[in-house]
Amino acid sequence: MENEKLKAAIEAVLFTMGDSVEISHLAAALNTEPEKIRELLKEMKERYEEEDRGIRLLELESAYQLCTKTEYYDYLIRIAKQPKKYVLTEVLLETLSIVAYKQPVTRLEIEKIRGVKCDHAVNKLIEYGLIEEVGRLDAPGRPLLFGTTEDFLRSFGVSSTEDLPRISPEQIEDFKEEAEEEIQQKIHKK
Amino acid sequence: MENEKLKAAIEAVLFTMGDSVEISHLAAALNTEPEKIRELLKEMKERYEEEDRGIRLLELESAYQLCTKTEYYDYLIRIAKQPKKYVLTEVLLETLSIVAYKQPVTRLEIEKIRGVKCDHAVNKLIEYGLIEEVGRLDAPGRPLLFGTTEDFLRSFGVSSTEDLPRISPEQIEDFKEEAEEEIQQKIHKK
Amino acid sequence: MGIPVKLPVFEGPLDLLLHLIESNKIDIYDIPIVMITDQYMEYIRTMETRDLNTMSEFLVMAATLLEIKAKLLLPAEVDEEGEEIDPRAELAERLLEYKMYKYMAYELKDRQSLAARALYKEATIPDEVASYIEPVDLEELVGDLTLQKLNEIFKSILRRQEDKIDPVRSKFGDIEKEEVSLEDKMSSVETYLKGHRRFSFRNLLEQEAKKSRLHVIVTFLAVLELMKTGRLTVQQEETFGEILIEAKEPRE
Repeated sequence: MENEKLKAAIEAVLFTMGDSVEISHLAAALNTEPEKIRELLKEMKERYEEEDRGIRLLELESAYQLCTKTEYYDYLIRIAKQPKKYVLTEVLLETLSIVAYKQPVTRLEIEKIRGVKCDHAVNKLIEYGLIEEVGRLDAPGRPLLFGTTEDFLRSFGVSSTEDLPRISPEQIEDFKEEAEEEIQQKIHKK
Repeated sequence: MENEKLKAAIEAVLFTMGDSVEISHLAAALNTEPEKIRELLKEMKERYEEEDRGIRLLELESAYQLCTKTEYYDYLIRIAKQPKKYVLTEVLLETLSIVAYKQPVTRLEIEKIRGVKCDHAVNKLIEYGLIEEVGRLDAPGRPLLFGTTEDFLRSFGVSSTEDLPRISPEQIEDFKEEAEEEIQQKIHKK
Repeated sequence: MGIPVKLPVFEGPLDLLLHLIESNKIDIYDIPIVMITDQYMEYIRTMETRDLNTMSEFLVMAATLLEIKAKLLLPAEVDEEGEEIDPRAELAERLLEYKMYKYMAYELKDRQSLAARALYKEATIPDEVASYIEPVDLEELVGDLTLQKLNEIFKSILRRQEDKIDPVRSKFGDIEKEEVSLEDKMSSVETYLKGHRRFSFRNLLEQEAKKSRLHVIVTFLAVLELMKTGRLTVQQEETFGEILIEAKEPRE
């Protein structure tokens, strides 16, 4: 096979494999001397360095691999990573409000108040940097305690959690008295 | 960004993703007009056709994908894994050709042409990812409409359904003489 | 290359018809209906399929052929332009259309075997790209959310929780789920049944009432369950009268 064709065949193999391929394997598949293959690869390597190429040939001991040029990673990120739309869903908002008003609070307490599992919501809020681990409760299993972050305060324009609007006595009045007791009981039992 | 860099970025993205990438995605990631991207891809396509290249650019409707040139298959297969193959029976091929040429098409239309039930064939083709539901016909019962997928284009080496082979005059020669006249009539009536 | 002649297994009535037409070397537009109908009928008589669906498809075509045969014996109908309508025309059109798709199917097959010689590449996302995490823009995230709103949300949760609390049930205190299981109760009632055969429902509950209210409830449920499975029957002579539980003989 002539050199041009051999180079094309090498490119085809390296492309399909994605991973590194031993020169000896290439030589066997193409029925060509390894020395010849190595020489062609050197030539190809130079071609790939040209400006309009987004891939390059990586030399690894006795193997070669095609890979993406690092300078184009930024564009890859835009394509490979779906631009995430961060939104505070209702579930997240509810969880956040509980953490804000009951902090420091455990996962279990949040779950008791919301009546549903909250692992996902808590993790998401941590990912967003709105809440964080603030310690562990001195109770069996030593559960994690969560509180709001400084970033949380900053984005809400308050300087401390003390500044969070409290529930006023009048508002509490609106709650059925007997139910309130129940709630208090439930929350403080922990 | 200058053209050379844009081309390199496109190559980097197509290489990394392996799969087909929509022109619109490329345009968004590269902050460039889709028309410009399309133009660059056309230029790149030509470059890939050069003798020493083992890969080529495949156009699939509004997307592009890199793949190896078919002439290197025999070498490739000595190193690379054989991609999974499905066998298309005659029934499946007939059904597929009806969907390909008549799309969007309902089950009933396919059955009318073939004179037999086609549920099984249609389901199998959907399972193979060669056809898909593309909508519903605005008719009583709102029957489903089927069309071919991008995977169909890839598997049959066509860029768009427009590119599907038509019956050429030479091919018609091969038809039995007595049928010839009628077929001509049929095609030109279209 | 033409359409290869297959083994005498046909995909459908059109396939069979096309085969007969081709093997007889006749013009699709001038089908000798009598001859073709005879051959067609001959074939379906020898068909081995017991599948009614497949068979019916072939029979529909047989009926069409016989209808055409009959029409050919009658004086020809004419269309709006006064031209004679060939009763075979519609069938010929169908056959040609089918033939065209069949031919295209072979074309596609050739294309496919060529296209299968191109190989693709799996995605190879560099670690740096894969591990990239988009920074969260808190300002955008928080948007027009205010503390006041957060406060409203918190209160609504508390209110909702209050709605959930059933005033009756809440008086029981916590119901310990593990304490009394229905399965256990069912087997203890069944054991009791073996020893007593017939007993008062009230007595049974009175014993349970010594334990707890929950025991009474679960025992009641167990009795219902055993009634459903046919292990016992319940009788009551008059309204508010004594309820008697009686064991039923096992089914065998």
